[in-house]
Amino acid sequence: MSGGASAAPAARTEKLTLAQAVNRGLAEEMRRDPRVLVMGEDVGVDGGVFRVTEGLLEAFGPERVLDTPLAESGIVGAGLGLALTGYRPVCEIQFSGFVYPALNQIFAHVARYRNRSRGRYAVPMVIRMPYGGGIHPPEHHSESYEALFCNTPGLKVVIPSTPYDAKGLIVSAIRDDDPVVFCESERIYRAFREEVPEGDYAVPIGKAKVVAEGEDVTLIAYGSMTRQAVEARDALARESVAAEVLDLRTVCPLDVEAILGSVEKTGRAVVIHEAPRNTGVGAEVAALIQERALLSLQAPVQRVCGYDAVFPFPLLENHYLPDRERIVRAARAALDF
Amino acid sequence: MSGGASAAPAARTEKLTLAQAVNRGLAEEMRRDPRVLVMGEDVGVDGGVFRVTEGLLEAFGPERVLDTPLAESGIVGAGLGLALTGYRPVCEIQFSGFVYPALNQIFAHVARYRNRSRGRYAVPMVIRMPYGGGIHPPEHHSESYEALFCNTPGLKVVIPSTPYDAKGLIVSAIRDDDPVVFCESERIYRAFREEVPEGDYAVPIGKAKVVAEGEDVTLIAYGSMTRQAVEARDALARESVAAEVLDLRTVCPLDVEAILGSVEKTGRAVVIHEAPRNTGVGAEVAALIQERALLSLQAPVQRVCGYDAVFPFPLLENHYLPDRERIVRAARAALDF
Amino acid sequence: MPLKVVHQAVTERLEILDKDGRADEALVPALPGEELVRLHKLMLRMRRFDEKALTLQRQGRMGTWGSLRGQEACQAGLAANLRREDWLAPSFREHGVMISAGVSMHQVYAIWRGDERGHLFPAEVHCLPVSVPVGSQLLHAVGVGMGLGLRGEKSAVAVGFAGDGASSEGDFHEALNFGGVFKARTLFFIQNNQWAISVPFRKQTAAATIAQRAHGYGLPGVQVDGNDVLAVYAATRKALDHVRAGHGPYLVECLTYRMENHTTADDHTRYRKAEEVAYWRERDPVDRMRRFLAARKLWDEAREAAYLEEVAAEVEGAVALLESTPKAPPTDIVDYMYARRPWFLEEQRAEIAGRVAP
Amino acid sequence: MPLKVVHQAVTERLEILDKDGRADEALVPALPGEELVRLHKLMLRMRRFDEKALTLQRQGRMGTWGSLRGQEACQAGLAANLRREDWLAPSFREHGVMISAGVSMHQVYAIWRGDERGHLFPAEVHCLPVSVPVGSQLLHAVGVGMGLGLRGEKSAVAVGFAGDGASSEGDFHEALNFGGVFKARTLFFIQNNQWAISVPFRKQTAAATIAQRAHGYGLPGVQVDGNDVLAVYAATRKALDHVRAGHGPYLVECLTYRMENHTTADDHTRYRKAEEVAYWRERDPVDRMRRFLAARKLWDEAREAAYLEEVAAEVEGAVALLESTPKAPPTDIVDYMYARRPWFLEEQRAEIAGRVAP
Ligand SMILES: Cc1ncc(C[n+]2csc(CCOP(=O)(O)OP(=O)(O)O)c2C)c(N)n1
Ligand SMILES: Cc1ncc(C[n+]2csc(CCOP(=O)(O)OP(=O)(O)O)c2C)c(N)n1
Ligand SMILES: [Mg+2]
Ligand SMILES: [Mg+2]
Repeated sequence: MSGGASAAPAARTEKLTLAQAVNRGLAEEMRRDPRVLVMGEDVGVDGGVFRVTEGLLEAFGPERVLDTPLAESGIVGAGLGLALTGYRPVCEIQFSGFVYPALNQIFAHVARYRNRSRGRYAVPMVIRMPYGGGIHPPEHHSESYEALFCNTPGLKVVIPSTPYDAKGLIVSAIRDDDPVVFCESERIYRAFREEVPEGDYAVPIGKAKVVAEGEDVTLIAYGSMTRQAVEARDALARESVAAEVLDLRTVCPLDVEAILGSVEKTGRAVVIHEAPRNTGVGAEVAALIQERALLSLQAPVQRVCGYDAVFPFPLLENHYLPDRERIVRAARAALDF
Repeated sequence: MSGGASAAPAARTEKLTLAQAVNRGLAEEMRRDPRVLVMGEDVGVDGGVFRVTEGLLEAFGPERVLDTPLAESGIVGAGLGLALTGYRPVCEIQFSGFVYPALNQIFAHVARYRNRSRGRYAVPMVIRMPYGGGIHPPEHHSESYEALFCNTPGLKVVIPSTPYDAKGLIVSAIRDDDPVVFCESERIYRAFREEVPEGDYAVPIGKAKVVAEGEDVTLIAYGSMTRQAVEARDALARESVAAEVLDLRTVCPLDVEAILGSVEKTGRAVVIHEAPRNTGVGAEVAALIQERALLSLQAPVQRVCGYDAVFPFPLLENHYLPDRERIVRAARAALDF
Repeated sequence: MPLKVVHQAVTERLEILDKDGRADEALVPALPGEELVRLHKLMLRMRRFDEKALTLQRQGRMGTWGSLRGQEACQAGLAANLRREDWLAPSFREHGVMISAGVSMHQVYAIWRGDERGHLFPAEVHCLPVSVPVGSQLLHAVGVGMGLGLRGEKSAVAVGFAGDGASSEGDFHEALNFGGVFKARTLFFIQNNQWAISVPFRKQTAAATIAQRAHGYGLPGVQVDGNDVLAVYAATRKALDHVRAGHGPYLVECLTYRMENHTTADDHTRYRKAEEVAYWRERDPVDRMRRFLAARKLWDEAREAAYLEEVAAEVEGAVALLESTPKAPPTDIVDYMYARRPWFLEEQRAEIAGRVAP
Repeated sequence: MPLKVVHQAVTERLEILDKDGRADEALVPALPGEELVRLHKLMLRMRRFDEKALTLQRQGRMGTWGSLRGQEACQAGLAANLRREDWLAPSFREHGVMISAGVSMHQVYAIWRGDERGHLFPAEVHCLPVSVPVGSQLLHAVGVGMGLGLRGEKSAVAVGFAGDGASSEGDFHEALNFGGVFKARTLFFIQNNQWAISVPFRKQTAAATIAQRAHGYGLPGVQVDGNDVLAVYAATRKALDHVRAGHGPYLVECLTYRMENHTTADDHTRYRKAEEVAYWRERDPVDRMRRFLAARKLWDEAREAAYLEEVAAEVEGAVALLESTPKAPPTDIVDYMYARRPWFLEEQRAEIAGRVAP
């Protein structure tokens, strides 16, 4: 499930979880570029509640790794000020469910500053946040809000699904001169390991990846759902259906070429995400496909999404999250249309 | 452009602007139900910056019309507390561009309280906000954020396009036992007047309205864009194209029956909104149509939206807003597909 | 440069019991012995309840749990002053005051085990559901306090809870300010346990206390030794009298200490010293009160043992109820979203109902 | 009940000139005459600039304008203390300090006429774009102040602006608290003009002053007569010295009065009394300083007339520049969104470029 880098990876690799891969990307960029700062709740001494910033305080000191007061608007707002003076802050929101208090700063300022200042001030900020279900935590720890960010002009939204991509994409996000919202699936933080090159490589923002090729139907997913799509593909393969799995990796801007290219080939698509369906990323993908590839479509684009309900408390969350069965059923609906 | 009420309107009518119609709806509901409160910045003594709450303080006193401190999270958060003790607060956000600080309260609490409390606590709150372009104000006074609310389970989102509907819908919103986000187009607040019945009538939430019938293409709009769609229809009519104009009135939940019914008839659709395109209401409408009426579609559903850019300062705003010409062009694209 | 004074504020701190449970007799609240004992019992009961949850969690029978250990005096000192008509707007570590105010033990367990039905508190208890986004519920407490005032209540008040970390959120400020402007019937009850996960209080703010914040809004504020149940009781009583009388909000800051991990998902040895924890263990609120009562001959080992047995039975009963409750149907996911399900939830409900359990 | 004092705060207010321009001589800043005159000139210049904007607006040649009339002493007293390397994070009524700090007059006009290009301030001026969501820019000032500190600056500071209304927003609180924790090189400059559109200060908060808020964050705060340019100058100087020395933030509250409508879209007669406005007209900051200077023989009618003529020419020049600047191309709507346009903006740009002007 790896591959797809833009630059030639270094020879040596390490077997890492996604959380560790982000950590390596952060550390390497901080080493390379003294302007990169990390800030947020518990990111320093504690190394982050998911240990993604572990070791950074020791390596780079308290001037570059800032344990902040518990205030998300403050983190992003002060981070913006730091960006204006030439720093490149990587702000951590402890869980995506707690990003709401920061939305005023993100939407009204971070996303708009370049435009407002007619290009004078860039905001090379990364806003990292663990997202999504699967780890059975209390309320507000399982949310998927990417659509809110996609709907806000001026942001880019990146959601890796593998350790390799996670490192390469966090590097790209940090180097990007515009704000990037970087969502990390809690469920796959430590679910598996993968060989990740040491040293410098970047995975480009805005490029999807064909995880598996197929001719019959395209399964379009991102983040934790990529693994569900791969599982569904395996199940479909047992019924002789060849599904192509496309991992979006960036949900804004969408890789429209990759999406259309695949759907023009297969004629059928299923979009999968954890977030609610109404005006979600799946709606945008479906709208784009019908807009630009209507004549290739053999069946409606299917959406397999979180229900349009609050993410449930742990005991029912498995019933909420899209899984192999729902994806397979949607693929069949497309095939039998 | 009126009609479509659920209850039989009273005989006497008044010629009102949309702003006045909302005002009448508020006043009548406050009179009918002592639990209804109005709160927000400048809603009392000043009667609201658009005068929508004019006269309410005098009529109902400072215990029911609350001039609040300048703090949107406070308005909605305290409003929620009031709702829990049995009141029905109508919270005004002075402009939709200033709703961001309230999003934590709206998304994390207002939208979730019924669910979190397993039905024990309802939040019969209306969150009113002027939205949209066309009046050339400073930054942040022209935004259209309905998609954010549509993406958040637990809310309803209502956007009237006429004085008649505005009164009937604000009445329904106040009577609704769930939170309703009520967006009022600044551009049409006073742009025209219409006969509005005095007294009690309600326009149902979740029901779209066929503003004009036609067989060739469906123009789907809401709020200020309904008038643009009607203008486009007139222009198309001069070229012998019969466009049907559907005014959504509620963007969540969408009136899927009305949308599908019309598109099944015409085979072609253009969705129009001021808000940016990416993951907007137009995406949801297009996704639904291709999902449920693919075989009726003679052409891709077209989207005519605000650009995926910050709403411009006044001198360029006319270039940003969808207008007749863009709608006509999209309709032609659908017809010529 | 000489200046004219336009405002003066003095922030005071109340302590009654010393570390070893010796009281400043002049300050001991004039309560009958059984009321003093009740304070101790409230603490014992919440501690036992909390310990059981930690055990269940270790055994995989509970979800994430945030222990209140160390904060029993805060919650008991407050709880003893509450009336049936009062409203609570808890954050996530208020188990103690919740079960003291009438929320059933198994309900609190259910919430943290991951069952929304835990929030169906007894109808006569005005306790809002647990609010996880820190600070946000203070505004609900203000709104409830305003509503009680509008309704003409003369007794009932609302209590809003927050921690030291939460005091940094914007909503903390908006709540205090709204409360002041509208003279809300609201008590701001702040448990400053000196840690917000791994962030110590001195990195949370440059202020010496949270109590002094109140003065910035024209409100009274006091700090109290939060490991001294008599001090919490006395200060909270005074504060509640003020609020009940309609004079507007009051802020009580209890300076206490979180003895356990932040939650069971946390490892506090990563960020704080064993000596610090030991220092505070010596100031354990339950021990201090026990000694105080023993010195007054109001309590002894036998009574404690008997009471603990009683509580243990109650806790076990709650666990039994918790674990024998059948899982909610998956359709519950959509069934409480709106008074009436919109069409899309109707469809989604059908999908959920039609599925085999995953 | 006896209590131990844990914090004490005294909030002071500085006044130097009385209503008629008579100074408390002991307090007059030790400035050479020309510096005193400069304070007056700064005020005259901003007033003229503001008046012209109102005229333009009435003539349909300007967008919505928020007049600063009445607040000239605040903005001049601060501006006179600013250094070239200082950063400003203005809200929407800071025209005066902006043009004093090197922003071109026509740029400020352009912003309010509705042209983003107005924000292209001269490269050497560290003034952030106008921020409309009230209170939010205080956090930017904190971040900039932190950045200046990290960079090792010894002189430069950031100034964050807010009004009395803005002080109710959560960001106000988060900014003061962050500033305190990180000892940001930030001055919080609050113009309390006693009105937030139609809401008077006493309905904005139950606090007597905004200055006293600072103490809740362990920060120094002072109130000053905001219609007294000498007092603003002196207090701001002291505050800036503190911040420049690296001692952390300082809050200066200027108690002043908004003489005009909130903006040209407002009608202040709906909510405030003519007598109140008249009361404050008698305390006009420009008049007071003029009298003070005249009494010292530093200024007279002739010099005022000459200076006003100079300023009028400057203002007219700015208007000419403003009105002769060709409209920006509509493609500007999308061209500054990202460093590199994503595909969808490429497509949208093509659509914009291909259209006839609507
Ligand atoms: C708005 C928000 N941001 C982040 C979190 C994650 N979080 C949960 S508890 C906590 C620390 C809270 O500290 P404090 O307020 O002192 O309460 P305590 O845990 O000490 O009881 C954090 C950061 C949250 N719940 N809400
Ligand atoms: C977050 C936000 N909410 C609402 C508004 C609308 N608004 C613009 S100015 C204003 C009043 C501001 O009062 P104050 O802070 O005292 O500044 P002043 O206008 O007196 O200079 C309001 C409510 C806004 N700009 N930002
Ligand atoms: Mg704490
Ligand atoms: Mg003001």
